[in-house]
Amino acid sequence: MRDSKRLAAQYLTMRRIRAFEDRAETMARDGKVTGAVHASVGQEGIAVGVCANLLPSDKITTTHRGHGHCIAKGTSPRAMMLELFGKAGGTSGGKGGSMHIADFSVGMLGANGVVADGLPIAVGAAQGEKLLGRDTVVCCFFGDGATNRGPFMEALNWAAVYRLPVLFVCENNSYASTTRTETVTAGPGPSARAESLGVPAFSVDGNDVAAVDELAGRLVREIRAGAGPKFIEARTYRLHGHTAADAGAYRDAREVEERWTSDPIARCAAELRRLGVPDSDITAMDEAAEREMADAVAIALAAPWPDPRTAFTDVQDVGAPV
Amino acid sequence: MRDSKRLAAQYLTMRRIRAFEDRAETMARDGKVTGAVHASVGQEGIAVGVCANLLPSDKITTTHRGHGHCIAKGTSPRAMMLELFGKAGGTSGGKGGSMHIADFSVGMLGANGVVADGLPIAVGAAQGEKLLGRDTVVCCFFGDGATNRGPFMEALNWAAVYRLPVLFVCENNSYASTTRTETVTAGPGPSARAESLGVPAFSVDGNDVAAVDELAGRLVREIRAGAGPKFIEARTYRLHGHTAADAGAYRDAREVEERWTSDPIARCAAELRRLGVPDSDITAMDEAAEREMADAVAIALAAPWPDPRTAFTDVQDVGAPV
Amino acid sequence: MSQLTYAQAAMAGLSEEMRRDPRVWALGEDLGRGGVFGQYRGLQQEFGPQRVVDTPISESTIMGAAVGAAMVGTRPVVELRFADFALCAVDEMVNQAAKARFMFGGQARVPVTIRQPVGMWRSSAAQHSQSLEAWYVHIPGLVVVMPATPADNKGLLKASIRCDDPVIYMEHKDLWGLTGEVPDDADVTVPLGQARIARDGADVTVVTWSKMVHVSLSAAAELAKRGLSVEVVDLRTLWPWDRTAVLSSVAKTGRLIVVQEAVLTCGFGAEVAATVAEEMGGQLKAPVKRLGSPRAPISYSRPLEDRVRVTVDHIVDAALTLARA
Amino acid sequence: MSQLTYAQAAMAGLSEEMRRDPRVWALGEDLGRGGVFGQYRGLQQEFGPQRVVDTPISESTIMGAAVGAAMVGTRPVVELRFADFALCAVDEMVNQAAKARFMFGGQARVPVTIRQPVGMWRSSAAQHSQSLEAWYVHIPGLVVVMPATPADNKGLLKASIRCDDPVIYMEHKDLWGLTGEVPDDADVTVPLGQARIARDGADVTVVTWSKMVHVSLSAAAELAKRGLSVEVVDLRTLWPWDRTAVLSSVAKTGRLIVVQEAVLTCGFGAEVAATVAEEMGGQLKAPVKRLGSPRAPISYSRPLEDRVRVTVDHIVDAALTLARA
Ligand SMILES: Cc1ncc(C[n+]2csc(CCOP(=O)(O)OP(=O)(O)O)c2C)c(N)n1
Ligand SMILES: Cc1ncc(C[n+]2csc(CCOP(=O)(O)OP(=O)(O)O)c2C)c(N)n1
Ligand SMILES: [Mg+2]
Ligand SMILES: [Mg+2]
Repeated sequence: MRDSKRLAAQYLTMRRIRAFEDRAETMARDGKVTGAVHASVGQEGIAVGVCANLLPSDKITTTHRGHGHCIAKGTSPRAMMLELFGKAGGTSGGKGGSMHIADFSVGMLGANGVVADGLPIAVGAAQGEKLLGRDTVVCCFFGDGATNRGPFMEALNWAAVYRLPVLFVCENNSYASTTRTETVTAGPGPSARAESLGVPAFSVDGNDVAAVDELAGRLVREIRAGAGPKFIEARTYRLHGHTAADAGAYRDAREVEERWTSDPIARCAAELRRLGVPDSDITAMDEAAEREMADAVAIALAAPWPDPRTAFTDVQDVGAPV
Repeated sequence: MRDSKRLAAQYLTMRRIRAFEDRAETMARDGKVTGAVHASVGQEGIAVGVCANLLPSDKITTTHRGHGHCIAKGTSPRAMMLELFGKAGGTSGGKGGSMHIADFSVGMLGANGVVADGLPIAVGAAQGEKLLGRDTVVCCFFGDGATNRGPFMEALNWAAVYRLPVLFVCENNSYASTTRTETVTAGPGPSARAESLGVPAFSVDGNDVAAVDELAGRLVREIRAGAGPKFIEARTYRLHGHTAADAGAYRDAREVEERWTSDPIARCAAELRRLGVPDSDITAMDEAAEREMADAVAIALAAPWPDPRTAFTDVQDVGAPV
Repeated sequence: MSQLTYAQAAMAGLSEEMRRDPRVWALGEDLGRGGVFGQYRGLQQEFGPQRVVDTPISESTIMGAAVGAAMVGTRPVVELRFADFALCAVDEMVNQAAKARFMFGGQARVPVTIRQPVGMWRSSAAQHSQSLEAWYVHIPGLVVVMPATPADNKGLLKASIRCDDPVIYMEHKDLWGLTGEVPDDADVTVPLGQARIARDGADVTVVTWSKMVHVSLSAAAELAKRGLSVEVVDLRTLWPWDRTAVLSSVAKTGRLIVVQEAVLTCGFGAEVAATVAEEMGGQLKAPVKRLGSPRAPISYSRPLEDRVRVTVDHIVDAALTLARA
Repeated sequence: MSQLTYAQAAMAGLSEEMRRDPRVWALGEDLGRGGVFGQYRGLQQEFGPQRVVDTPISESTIMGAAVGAAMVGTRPVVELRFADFALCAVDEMVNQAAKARFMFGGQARVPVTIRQPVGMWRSSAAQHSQSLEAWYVHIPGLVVVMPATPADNKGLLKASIRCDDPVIYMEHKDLWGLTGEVPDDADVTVPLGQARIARDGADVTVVTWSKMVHVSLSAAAELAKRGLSVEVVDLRTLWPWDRTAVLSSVAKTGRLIVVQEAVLTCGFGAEVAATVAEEMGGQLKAPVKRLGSPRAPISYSRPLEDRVRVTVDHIVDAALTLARA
């Protein structure tokens, strides 16, 4: 029998991510958030199911579409929202924005604006941790589009060669920007590529948070025990546009509509109900999530801008700009 | 029954390559040839068996270890030797040296000093030829070490996505410089990687020129008929050092000695004898090859240097140096 | 003449060249949907998916394949989306595209046009904002073009496509929406290597390119009010750059300011300033002066981002200081 | 003091740092066998394959992995073999290593030392000879170091490894065999950003770095015979570069020649020349002057290769011309 408490906690985290991103997108459309915002709406089950199995000392890297991973790993949504607004107190002090959120205090080693660049960084982090004698697991999130870039292959080979403690998580949402990934991807897909590079691959329904949780739990244990890298291909779907500004005209409305029926949050709620969790508990979680993020927005709106002089700080120690 | 005339022609080409490279190495050790010389001694069967199936209008790209491919595709060894000496009349007018031999007149689109960079160029050449409505096949030679670089993966995927007429030929000689490739290569190997990227892969004993010829012949026919890219993994061994300056101290002398027993040229000679070709014919070919390359060296030694002003020609049309 | 945006002008230029020459084709990510800035809209519909090719996210191979395709006689237009992502294909640009002709003793021609949009553009932060023109000017074999106006973005793109050399073609992301008069004639191109005197003046020469042309023109207008006559030279092409135009303008004014958006240190402005100092050192009325952004990555937050921009005020101040010297 | 080659000095510096700090490690192709120039000989034997790591031919990941490993607290020394191949990892250097600290608001430190041997070296041709220091000086976040002597190749390498910033560390391939006195003391480092006056002089300042220091010293000796006193400033570090040393030398001599092996156009010499022209334009006795290689790829053939080298004669001629001006 599934653990309803664990699942409820995961439900809450998914709801928090959704509430965060819905607001981030609205604020982007309102011009309050200025940079590109890539929401992971519909993909929250993967972030939450995987991160539920990581220790605070474990590390993650993510992509342009990384809000969910950050929140699931423990980054403060308040600090994230401040970052999206470019305000003082943001995770990067306003220097990074949505695509460069990081929170090293919880092992979140940074989102990345260059597709697939997080993979080599993740394997290196794992190699560093191993060298330092720690039993950290590093988890690396990336999209299906990233599997066509060279560093994807190089990093997988690398992780397998050095038997590094890395969990690769491919969020296969069928799209890379406006392009259906299958039209530019040959062969049987990401899992076959991983296997050919010596990284055992496992496929999972990414919209079933409990299934992700279970698979990731097993793999993280194996990795921590020294089994070397593993690969998860999580099938999912990006329910919103590529960015908040993208209406998604390249997809059939019916396709999207149909995929909404597999929304991981709705599915999790149904599962909770099936497990006997009362509706009121679910509603309470929904409300808590909405409240938290409404607060985050209010705080961000009211927050001061960073000191413009910080545009020149944290560049480098030697030869810093004056 | 095998065609002894075809095989004899291939024997001669292999012998010409060997005679060329033996001299190139000697001249490098003597300081007459100044740049790095990477000999393909022991690997000639692949170059010859594959190129025997290409039309003059077909194209090839190769690597730092490309003398064999150039000669097999029809490049003049005399012009190549001039190039190695940096003399006027060299394939690149002395600008390139051993690593940058090219002969566009026979479809030899250039050797390359950057490992794996020939693969994207080859797939692009195929795409260009296709766009121009020609039924050219492009063949791309590279080493086992190259299969760990990103462009390897990207190019294979690309060729499969656009169904391009490319024959990928991986010369798996077990080494990348001083490193045994298997120590830094995870998974089942190059063929598995190719298959995972949608490129059908075939393995062959690269030291059996007839076997290579047969396989390449079939694949080139299929490719020309529109079957899309194919991949050959040819098992072989680099009998000499990585460069003429490399004594190969990282390999057991016995390992090398044992591999000499599978020298493709000796094996081919034995096969020719078995097919009834008289020894005198074989010796005649040996002598012809040696004579040709001795001449090439004599000519190169006597040849003039290029006009130093050519150091500034052929840079670009717009904004050329003055 | 038509009123077109900078993006539309490029589209017109590319489609004219594709109609004119069947060997011209374009490749890059999401081109079928019009490209990330709409600058390819409608082209795949007209020319089909073989000539407007949607590619995988494989920058190395986008660039490497273009080199191969160019070597066999086609004329690829490569779209790299952001100059920052173009860094994923630098090896192919520098070690292959730029060197092939020379390395192979003149056997190869690599007529590729490599589009890599540059510049700061509303909160795009450190990985989507760089201007790296100086890098490519440093590389033998490459031509470097940076159009500032819609007319030039048509005429220079056409000239680049017709050029037999690899051309780094840098459009500024903040200019996509800029409108202007653009010649309709498909035969009109803008020659590579010729600067444009964007404004005549007598007291100070401002040499600039890309978006900074417009900022410099505003500064020149402001300075005119203050009695200073500023000549604005829009270089258009950074390699080859129009030394004659620059040197003769400075010969007239005796004062030079080079204005760039890129990081000042080791930027292209250093090349212009150093050249003028070498050639005319003794004849200047004031030392040469460069403006550019500080040596810091570009921030996301608006006030931080604004802090690294070169503004009208900076140019005005620099010109007044020079005039007083 | 010991007599060591430039290669041995680096080896001594690296092994001392590895003994001193267990977080220091090295990665690259063929390191176990000593590296392609023997500059890692014996290190894997001493420190084991976990700390002297033989890698696949995967430049992007060599560099990217080093960034990740640095972010978690180790101090990788990356070997990229040739500055030309380093281009395969430019994205990771520029978009990741250089920007991570800033982009993440100071949370990350990326203490990597990125070795990329540069320079012309007996018939290595266009893909094994480049000197691209100017590129990295243009990139905020990076430190750029170019040692000219064995002592500096120990002391600067040690300082680079101890530095918390990503350091582009460029050794010259033609200097591996150069011998010189090298301090034995493991605590001696050479501070980043301080030039060395390689020769005192009064009439002309030559600012240079890497192998050109030696060519410039030969030229200075020759010029001394002709009665011209030349001061040779070895910059050692190009970012930050020692403006004070350069400006005060030029204040003394009134004449500046910048000598580099790299392509002249948009090279680092432009930055030095432009800066001196900006700061001291009115006070110079002659216009600034740059020497560097023509904007052409490097040839294989000896006479062609020699044609693009900056030689003693070039420097002598330039100095005499300046002195006459
Ligand atoms: C190297 C590089 N090329 C192109 C881009 C532009 N880009 C941003 S997101 C994206 C699509 C990524 O698709 P995928 O990896 O499937 O991730 P998803 O957006 O679906 O989460 C592209 C092409 C980039 N950021 N980096
Ligand atoms: C990108 C790049 N990295 C490193 C090198 C240095 N290098 C030259 S040859 C070689 C080994 C190549 O091995 P393989 O691909 O197996 O070819 P082989 O030499 O065995 O024919 C290396 C590492 C290079 N030329 N290019
Ligand atoms: Mg996707
Ligand atoms: Mg090999």
